[in-house]
This record gives sequence, structure tokens and C-alpha cells, in this order.
Amino acid sequence: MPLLSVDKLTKSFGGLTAVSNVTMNIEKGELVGIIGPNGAGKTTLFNLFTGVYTPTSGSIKLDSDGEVKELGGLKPYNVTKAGLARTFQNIRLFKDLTVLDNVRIAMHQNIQYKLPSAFFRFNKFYNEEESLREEAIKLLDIFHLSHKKNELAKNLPYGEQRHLEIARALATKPAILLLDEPAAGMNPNETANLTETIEWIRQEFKLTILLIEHDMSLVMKICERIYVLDYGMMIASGKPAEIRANKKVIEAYLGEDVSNA
Amino acid sequence: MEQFLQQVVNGISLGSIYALIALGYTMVYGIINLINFAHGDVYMIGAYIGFAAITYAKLGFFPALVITMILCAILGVVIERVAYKPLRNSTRIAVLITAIGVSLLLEYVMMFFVGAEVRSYPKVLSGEVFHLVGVVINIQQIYIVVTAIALMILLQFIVHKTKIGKAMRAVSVDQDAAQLMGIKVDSTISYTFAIGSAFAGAAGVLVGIYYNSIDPLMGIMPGLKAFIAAVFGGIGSIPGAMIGGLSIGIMETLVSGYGNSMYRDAAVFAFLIIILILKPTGLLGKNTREKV
Amino acid sequence: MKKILVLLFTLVCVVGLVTGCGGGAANENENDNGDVAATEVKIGINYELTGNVASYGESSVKGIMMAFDEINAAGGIDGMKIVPIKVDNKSDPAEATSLATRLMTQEDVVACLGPATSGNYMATIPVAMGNEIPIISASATADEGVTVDKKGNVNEYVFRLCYNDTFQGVTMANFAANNLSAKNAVIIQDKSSDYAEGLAKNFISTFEGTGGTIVVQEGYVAKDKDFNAILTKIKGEEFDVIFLPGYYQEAGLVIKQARDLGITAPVLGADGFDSPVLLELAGADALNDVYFSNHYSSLDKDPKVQDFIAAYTEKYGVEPNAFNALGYDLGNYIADAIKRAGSTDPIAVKDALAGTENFVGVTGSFSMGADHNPVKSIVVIGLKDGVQSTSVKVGPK
Amino acid sequence: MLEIKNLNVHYGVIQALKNISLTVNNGEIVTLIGANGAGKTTTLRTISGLNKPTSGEILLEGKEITSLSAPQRVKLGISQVPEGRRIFPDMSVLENLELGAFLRNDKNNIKKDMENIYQRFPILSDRKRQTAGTLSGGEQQMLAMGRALMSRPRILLLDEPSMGLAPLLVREIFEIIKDINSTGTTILLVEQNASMALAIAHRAYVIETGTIVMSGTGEELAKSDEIQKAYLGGE
Amino acid sequence: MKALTKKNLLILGAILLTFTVVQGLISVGIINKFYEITIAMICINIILAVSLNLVTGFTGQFSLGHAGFMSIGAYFGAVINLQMESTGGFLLGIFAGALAATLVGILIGIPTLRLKGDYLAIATLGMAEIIRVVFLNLDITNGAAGLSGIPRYTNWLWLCFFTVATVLLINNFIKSSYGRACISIREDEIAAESMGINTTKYKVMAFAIGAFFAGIAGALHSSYFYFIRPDIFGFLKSIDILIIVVLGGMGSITGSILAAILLAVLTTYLQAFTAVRMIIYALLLVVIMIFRPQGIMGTKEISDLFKSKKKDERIG
Repeated sequence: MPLLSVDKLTKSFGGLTAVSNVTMNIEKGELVGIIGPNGAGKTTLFNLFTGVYTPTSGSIKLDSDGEVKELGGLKPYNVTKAGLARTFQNIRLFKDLTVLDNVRIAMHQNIQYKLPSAFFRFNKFYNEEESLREEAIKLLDIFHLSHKKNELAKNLPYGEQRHLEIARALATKPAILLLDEPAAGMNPNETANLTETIEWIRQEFKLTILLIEHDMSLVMKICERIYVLDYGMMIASGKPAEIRANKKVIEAYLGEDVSNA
Repeated sequence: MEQFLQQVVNGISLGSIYALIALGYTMVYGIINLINFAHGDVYMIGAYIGFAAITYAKLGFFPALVITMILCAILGVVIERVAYKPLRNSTRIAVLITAIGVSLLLEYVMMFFVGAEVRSYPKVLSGEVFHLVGVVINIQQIYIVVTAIALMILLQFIVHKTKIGKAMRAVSVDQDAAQLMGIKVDSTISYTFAIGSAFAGAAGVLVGIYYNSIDPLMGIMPGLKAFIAAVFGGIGSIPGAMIGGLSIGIMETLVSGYGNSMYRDAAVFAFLIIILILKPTGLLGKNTREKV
Repeated sequence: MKKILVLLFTLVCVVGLVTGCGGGAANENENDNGDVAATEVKIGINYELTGNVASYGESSVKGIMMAFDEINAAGGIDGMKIVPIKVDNKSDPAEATSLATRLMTQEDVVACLGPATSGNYMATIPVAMGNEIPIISASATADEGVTVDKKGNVNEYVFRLCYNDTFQGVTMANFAANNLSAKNAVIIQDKSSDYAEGLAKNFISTFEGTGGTIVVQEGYVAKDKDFNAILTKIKGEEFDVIFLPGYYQEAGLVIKQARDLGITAPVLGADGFDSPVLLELAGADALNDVYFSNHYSSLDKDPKVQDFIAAYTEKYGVEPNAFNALGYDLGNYIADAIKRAGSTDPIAVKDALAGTENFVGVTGSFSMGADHNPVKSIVVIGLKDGVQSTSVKVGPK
Repeated sequence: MLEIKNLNVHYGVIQALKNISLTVNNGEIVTLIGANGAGKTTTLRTISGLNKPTSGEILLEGKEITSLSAPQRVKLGISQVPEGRRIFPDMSVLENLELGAFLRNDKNNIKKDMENIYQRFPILSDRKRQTAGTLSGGEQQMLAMGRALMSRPRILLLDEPSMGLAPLLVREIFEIIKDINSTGTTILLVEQNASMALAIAHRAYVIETGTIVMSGTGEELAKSDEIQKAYLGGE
Repeated sequence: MKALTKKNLLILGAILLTFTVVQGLISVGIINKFYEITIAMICINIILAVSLNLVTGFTGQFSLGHAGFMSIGAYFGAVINLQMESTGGFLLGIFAGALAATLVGILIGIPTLRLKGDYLAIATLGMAEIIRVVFLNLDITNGAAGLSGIPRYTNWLWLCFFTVATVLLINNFIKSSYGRACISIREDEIAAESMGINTTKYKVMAFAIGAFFAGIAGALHSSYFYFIRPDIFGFLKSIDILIIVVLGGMGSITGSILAAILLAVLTTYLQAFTAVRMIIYALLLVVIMIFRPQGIMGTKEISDLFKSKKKDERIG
């Protein structure tokens, strides 16, 4: 059974069907891209995976070590606990908090000490907070952010904010990482950098990654498989080369005129 | 049955007043998302302006009503320009505290000038009483309901048929898009305050005449109730404010009439909370979804 | 730029307010000089000038100030000018406590007058007891916990000029049963006032003692304006009389709305009715068959009463209400006590207050009882077309 | 017609536009293409007056308009169709169009223009009384464009008109843009559908993280390697 | 023991010193009874403001009903204290009041905290009003007449103890992982949920903790001012507390403390201007909000100010 299996997933808002009958399977360790024009329903799909929206119909099943869990309709925090973490299209960091706090908040779900320890600062509190801090800094190191740990997130340059968001998502110890347009707003250099980082964390954390992206250079380069969404429907799936050659895709996404040119 | 009808009549008179105040709340909230706590005090000032117009200028009901509405409109605009506009980009809580400050200011400036003692209203309308199938109806009640309905129709006309009304609706939905239509956001907000305050002023005069008693702190409770009426009806919605006002008025009289009058306010609040939990945007409110 | 304008505007306002109205404060400071203590006597005035019950505080203070002005104009108390130190307790008991402490420890007052309402007054009692400075209220009528504490001991430094709720409640219940031959009564009471609560309790027990029945008991809260709902409800009941414990602000409206709905039963109340505002609110037509207990009647031919009414009307432009009259008596009473004490020592003044015999005031003559409540008679006034037409005097218990 | 000189825009500490300069000549279709977050929308919003620049100049026919408010710019003939259409969903189609003519008082001409719009977008005529929120995405886009045209703009700013539309509709929208341009309205078009945009544009600019990195005629850019690579993922 | 760091010892020392100095000044009479009342008001307001700050400033949940929780504490404290006139009764009253307030906080919080922003504010306001009406109609609370003759057990020792405890405990909470979870809700609720934080749980937790300390403040109040009745815990009281929080800076504990002191000093000073003090107060409120809408401290603490200064120097 695949790690994540999505079956006939549909979401409509009022009369508008944003995601319609989408079926996809993600195997453990894969790096899969989802592309499609703006408004095609990609982010809605992510919001369905992560519990922000409840599906109108269909199912999302996660196989965590043989135990199959239905994610559809779960609250976002339960989805995260189940092992799905995400970043957002329009960066949703805790802007007025420090870089370190951003990561530490994501680690909260694994905290062991209880409320009394928080109030009265028993030794448990100190020990755990210390190791939490170390772990957070280790993670920040990976993204070359540890020297900025006390800066407010909003004061980071754009590219670093994107990195921090990924670091924060990793702090929840996910099995699957969902990246919503991670390269948006980055210049080619930064994008190239990001491409490497994504590859690297995938190895390092043994992650399965699902990403939405417009930047074709990134998608085509690192994704093993690509799903193409248009108008809420899945119109194609396959290896990058196949997608590039797919007529439907060219028509919907890349624009017909150019393919003729 | 007669008693019930009588209670409904009582409730409608009371509710019309809540509705008039609620309209201002709903309009202001609709356009700048501010609980204008000073709104109830504009209503109080309106009652005093009407009092002065009738007592000292010896005006009749309609001239006094019109003058009150004009002066309250000006007051509303001044409040907006001086106190709220500089805070357009601040946190909502800062604006809310400012609104509370303005509210206290109006109350205590009035108390300073006119004293805390209640005043009775000069008689401009006869208190004649009709009996209709066992239900007692006061001429003043008829005036209240008729004036309230007339003003609400006027408001509906302004909002739906005039340019400024359309500008108000546009600004309340989408300030950026409204600007792209050439609509001046600031002056539209001022108009909104003007109209809302004029309505509160009218309610003040009507209350003065109907209940014959005004004082500087008279705006606090009705202001709160009217806000609840606005929330109940779906804040930002004009028909919602009317329905909300009338519902709260009728509910209050029914709780007093058939239950325990001491739990009247508690019942109103409890009802509001239940409505909010079941339908967080009120009866006619629209759902807005945060973009993720 | 706009912000600077706002700031300037505010500065002008604040400066104007402080200089324009802070005159009293400036004088107080001048008078802080210890040497001149012999030529003046400081009296604290701790009243509700803002907040929920500001109108009662304001009314009381008007009466007090009128008395003090008259005394000072006539040369003061044995040559000593009365310096009133007026503070506003915002109708808040904690603030009343704080201000009483301030007056007693910072301003060195001889005595404190007020607050007007029982709760706020009670909140200052421990302060008076602790600082051994007398306090007097003209309108704190609560039965328990005022001049006598819960254990039955008299609070040595605590006095009042008004009778307690029992006296009025019992009087009106007897009046209803005996003079109006009422069997069934309806009670509509101000639930937010301790005064009304006390009256209602005593009325009920006495009225039921005479064999009467309380048909319905309804409540409202201060500042309510619409009573149609409860009146419509009681309209369907059988009753002979309405007892309406509360103040004129609401009572006037209740009576008007009751009469408009066609309820013609007699309405009874207590001294909270006594205000020209009652007539203004209810209108002359509605004020028939309305009876209330009071300290004095404007029908009283006593020149002291008539002079007071005339002087007050001249000074403030309106006719006095019960709070004004009680305040006036309170001002004269404390001055009288200081004069009799022959000293500005609070303990001597306290003893003089306790030893008062036959003080003649506008609101009746009284001697101070052993429990620090005045022993005075009560008048039941009847209104016809809004005008006092009958008065029945009931002696002290 | 429209000239932008050294425009800088900040959101807080983040600089969204860095020294942007571009010109749009009378009668042209100029397109500004770039990735999500590159600063395309910010550029348009600054031109229409919704964002205030930190420094730089915006000139309309040689006249400096940098300090004017958005409504004043509408009056001068700049009209923007915002990203995501931003129609007024609770109002009818008719009311939306009327709002487009908010600053105009020439009733007869407004009526005429309204007829023109109905001719150009027959679907809007059919849905006149319907509330705009019930329209489909493509219809809403048409309404937004119709609404913008109601102010009789001299220059029309279009922000991603193809977003979220089916391919067939996208083609239709681009046809309409061409048509509007042919009747004399200058157009500045922001698009992420680069190929379509380049196909109809006279000239084009490419924006990347707040900076203009390339410019040229539509054809030139469509053929350039960089564009192919960035937008088509070619190696 | 990690708790015995130099910093903590310093804090402990400072607290003990403050306590002793004030106690000394009280016993020799330099701080007279009137200033004592001001100090009591400051302490009670600090407890109220800091606890509301946890809800509104740190967790971002806009509450206009804090006085409701205060009244629960006040009435529990008063009723128990009137039955058991002893320090034991006093302390029992405080904890019973605080626990009752917590319980009500949880009961109210679970349904209402689903609401956001102004809707939540109006719902909490409604809840506080309902609590007030209930107290107005109960026999044990003596209705409108209120409870009088409550023995005064609140003194500087207890005020100091509870104020310090409130500030330290809430500060500890905020600086723990639980506190960070609460803060993340204020910053971005959707992102917080996506980081695995059960936002409802933490909102209710913050609300309940806030209610607990408000209950303590209420009980201290009733035992200091001898007398309580329902209307002193009306929505104006809630607004008073909110004003302290906003003025001090939402999300700044030291800000709340400073603002509580400042407002107490201000009201004491304004007492001299009987006729116009409310006008001046209202004007100041408006002006402060226009010129410093983020409050005195913003979200900073005093310790942050020293830190940032040092950093600036290094850069310079």
C-alpha cells in the first residue's frame, strides 16, 4: 500500500467545485510535484490533505507503519500529529516571534513535561527545554539560520523566510512534507539553492515530499513524478519528460501557442 | 391572547428603537470593522439635542427630529475624523479602546454640562391612547414605529439607489476594489458615520418623546443591546439590523411578560451567545473564509 | 500632522478643564496650611458624582452646599469657615472606601458626609471606625449593617438622618391595609437598589401580617425605561394596590406607562418618590391615587419648610427633592454638632452628634436615638393631579 | 503614455520592488511577466495608487502622478482589473458596471458604454440582474474587465486575467484583450501565462524578485532561451 | 538545582527587599492608610491585568468578560470569609473562588472560544453580564444590596504574595512550551494548527488560567474593600482591566504592571479634579491610543529593552 493514497477526492464550495475526483498515490520516499495553472485547485488539495478543509467526498489515507489512517476531516493538528507537515503558499510564519521560537512551537506536540512543570519550573522543565533548544538549533543549522535564531521572523529576507518555514515544518517530525510553492519569489540562484536543500533534507530525514510549484526548472529537475491539475481535475500524471510532452498539459498550462512555436 | 398581542406591540415599539440604533452599528462595523462603542452615546446626545430644540427653540416634532439628525451626523463625522481616522492602520483593539474613550468622553462631557439628573421631555406629541381589539396603542408608539420604518426605507433607498450608498457597499466589501472604481474611501466612511449617527440621533429623540426621560448615561444599555441586535441579525446587514432590533425588543418584552423580568438581559445575552455559536455570522450575515 | 492637531486640541481641552474647574482644588491646597486650622473646619463630602447613581449624589451635594453657603455667609460656625472637600466616588464602593481614607488621613476632615446609597456608605464604615472620625449619611436607609453592626453593637462613628427601610416599608403596608383597605397588592421593585429591596421586604412581611396577599412581585433595574411588558403582565391580575419601591426616575415612568395601559389602582411608594421630576416624568394626569411616605410635606405650613423650598428654588432654579432637602439638613446638622461640640476634634463632634436632641430640620425634627438612627415622624403624602393634596403624619415607632 | 522611473516599494522591511523602470506607449499592449511573488502585482498596485512607493516616479503623459490617490488616478484614466477579479459579489452585474462609472456624470454616454459592454460580453447582458457572486470564474473576469472599461480608461491595467480559467476561456479572454486594445485603449498586462501574454504583447518586461531582468518585443522574448527555460522547464 | 540560578536568586532578593521595605514604611507610617489602599488597588489590578493579558495579549483572544471571573472569586471569597472569619477562611475563600472561576472559565470557554475577534468579545461580555444577573438574583449573594461587613484579611503580605505569585507563574507559563503554543495562536491560528497545536485546547487553557487568577483578584478585592455588590463587576470593570492591558502593551507583562501602577497614580492624582476627572481620563485614553496604539511597552518586556540597548552599543 502506498504511503499516501487519495481516492476520488472532491471539494466544493457552494456551487464551485475546486477539487473534483482527484485520485493519486504517493509511495514512501518519493518526491512528487503537483503543477497546474493558478486557481486549478492545487492549494485546495493541500488544504484538504492538511485538514484545513473537510472533503466533500472521497478519502485520504495515510499508511503509517502498516496502520492505515483516514486523514479526511481530521483537524489540522491531528493531521500534523499523524505525520503530515506543510508550508504555505504565502508564507505563514509567526512573524513577530523569533526564528528559534518559530521552530520550538512546531516541536510543542512532542513535549513531555506537564503543566505544573511549566508553572513551577521543575527540573523536568529545564532539562526538556534545554534539549528542545538544542534540537531546534541543530535544525536551524541545516538551513544556515542558527546565527539568526533571535531575530524576528519578519525581519528575515524573503528567501530565508521560506527556508525557515521548511525548517519549522520539519520540526514536527513529519513522514510527508508538503511544500506549497517553495520557490515563489526566489531568484534563480536562490531557487537553485533551494533545489539542493530539498534534495538534501529528503535524504537526511528520509522524507516523502509533495510539492506544488510554478517554477518548472525546479519541478522538472527534482520531481520523480508529476501530477497535473487543471480546473480542479487531474489531467495528467507521469515522469517529467512525459509531462513535458503531454499535449493536454501543454494546452492547459504552458499555452498552446508556444508549443506550436 | 390580548395580553400576548399587547406584549408584541410593546416589543415592536421597543424593538424599533433598538433597530434604529443597530443600523448605525451595523453600517459602521460593516465598513471599518469597528464596534463603535460611542454610538450609544451619540444616541444620548441626540436625545439632548432634540430636548434643546423642542424646549428652547420651540420646534415641533419633525423640525426637531431633522435638526437632531443633522447635528448628530456632524458629531459622528467629527468623532470619526478626530478619533478613529488616525488609527486606520492600528490594531483593532486600539481602535476599540479609542471608541470606549470617546464614549466616556461624551458621557462625562454631557454630565458636566447638564448634570446627572434625569430630565423629562417636553410634550410635543399627544399621549392619546387607542384601543384596538383590547390592545392599548399609544400615538407615540405609532410615531416611533412609523418613523423607524420610514427611516429604514429611506436608508434602504440610500444604500441601494444612490451613488453614495453604492460607494458604501463597495467600500464595505473591498476597499481596494472600491478605490479602483474611483471611490474615495475616507469620505465614504465619513458618510457612513454621518448616516449611522443621524439614525442614532433620531432614535434618541423618539426615546425622549416616548419614554419622557433622558440622562447622560442613557446610551450605555441600549447601545449594547443594539449592538447585540446588529450581531444577531448579521453584522453589516441592514435588514439584519432591523430584524435583530425587533427580535431583541420582542424577546425582551416576552421574557419580562411571561418569564422573570430580572432575567431579561441575561436571556438576551444567552440568546446572542447561542446564535453566535450556531451561526457565528448572525442571521443574515455572510460567511467569510480566511484564505490559506 | 493630523495627530499633532489632535494633541493640541486635547491639550487645550485639558488645560481649560483643569484651570477652569480645578479652582476648588487650588483652594483646597491653600487651605492645607496647618496654622489656619482655628479659623476653618474641613468637612469631607464623599458622594456619587459620576456613575450609576450620580443623580442622588449630585442632589445631596446641592443641598449640603446650600447649607454650607448659608452658614459661611452668616459668619461660619463660631467664626470658623466651613471648608467642604468634595470628592467623587464614581458610585463605586471601593472608590468610596479609598476616598474616605483619603479624606480622613490626608485632608484631616472633622467628619465625612455621604455617600448617598447604603452600599457605598457601608463600604466606608470600617474606615470611619478605624480612623475614629464620624460619618453621616442622609439617605443610607438599609436596615442592617449601617449604624448597628451584625453583632448588634452600635457603630460608634456612624450616623444617619433618615429612617431605615423598615419604618417606611411597615408604614406603607399599614397605610395600604388600613387607609386604602387593600387586600391584594402587586409589587414592582427596583431590583438593582438595596433601598428598594429593603422596602419591599418590610412591606411584604407587614402586609401579609395584616392578612393581605402579594399577588405578583416584579422587578426592574435602574435606568430601565420600558415597563410595558411587566405592566401588561400584571394588568391581567386582580389587585387593589401597587407598591413601587424605587426612585422617582423609574417610578415616574412606571406610573405613566401603567396609567396609559389603563391600570388605575393606587400606587404606593416611599421617599424615593419625592422629586419634582416625578411629576415631569409621569405627567399630572397620571399622578392620581399616588401615595408615598416622606420626611416632610411641601404642604407643611412650617416657615422653615416653606423658606427652604423658596430659597432652594431661587438658588438652583428647580424645586427641591428629598435628596436636596436631606442634604440641606445634613449640612446644618453637622454644623450644629460642631458648634455644640465647641471643637473640631472628631471625637467631640461624634459625641455631639450622638447627643443631638430635637434638631429642627426641613425634613422634620428629630433626636438621635441610641442606635444612631434619628427618632422622627413620617408623613404619608397623597397626590392629586400631581400635586400634594393630603398628608398623614405617623409618629416614630 | 505611462512611464515609471526607479520605483522602489517596501512592505515593512522587505523590499518588493527594486528600482523598476518601464514605459508603456500609447496604443500598445505591454506585458509584465514573472513568477509568483516576483513583484508583478505590486507594480500594478503602485501604478494604480493602491500601494505607496518608497521612492521613484510615475508619470502619466509626462505628468507626475506619484502623489495622487487611487481615485484621482482613476479620474485621469488609469483603470485596473485587480488580481482575483475582486468584483462586488453581493451586487448585481448591473450595479457592478455602474460602479465602474462611479466618477462619471454623463448619463447618456454611460448608457451607451453599458450597451457596448453588453455587446462585447453578451453573457453579462443575460445576467444583468444576477448577483455577481453567482457568476462563473470566466464570467466574473469579463465583468471585472467590463467594470474597468466603464470608467473609459486611457490605460487599462490587467492583473492575471487568465488565472483559474479553463484553456478555452483563457483564449477567449486574450482575444477580448486584443480587441479592447484595437479600439484604442492602451494595456499593461501582468501574466504568469507567459506564452499567451507574449503572443499578444507588443512589448514585454520580465520581472524577477522585484527587478526587471529583461525586456524586448513579445516575439523576441518568446523565443529567448531564458524564457523557455524559466517557464517551460527546458534544459 | 537549576532553579537556583543567579538570576532567579536576584529576583527573589528583589521581591523580598520590596516586601520588607514597603512593610517597614507601612509600620512606621510613611505609607499611610490612603497610600496603602492605592497599593492594594495596584496589586489587584496587576493580577487582573496580567491574567487578562495572558488571554488577550498573549493568546490573542479578545475577552470583555474578565470582571465576571473576578466577581466569582469575590463572591466565593466573601461568602466563605463571612462564615469563617479567620485567615484560614480567607485563604480557603481565595482558592475556592479561583477554582470556581476556573471551572466557569472552562465551561464558558469551550463553546465561546470557537468564535473569533469581536464576536468572541461580545460573547464574553454577554457571559459576564449573565454572571452578574445571576449574582443579582441569588439569595446567598444578597442581591443588589450586596454583601457588607466582609472582614479585611487582605493586607500587604497577602497582596504581595499573590501578586508576585501571579506574575511569576504566568510568566513561567508564557515562557514554557505551553505558553509558546498560546502565543502561536495569537500570531497565526491556521499556521499554529498546522504545527500540531490543538488551538481550542490552548485557548481554553489560557482562558481558564486567566479566570483562575482573576478569581484570586476578586477574592482579594472583597476582603480588602469590606463590601461587594453585583454592579461593581459590570462590563465597565472589564473594560477598565482591558484598558490597563492595552495601555501597557498587549503581550507585555511588565507593560501591564507599569500601566496598573500608572493608572492608579493617575486616578489618585485626578481625584482632586472631581468635576472633570472622567473627562480628562477619557481624553487621555483617546490621545494615548492615537499616539501610541501599541501601548507603553508594545510586546516588549523591560528586560528586552536592556538587551536591545546592549546590542545597539555593540553595533555602534
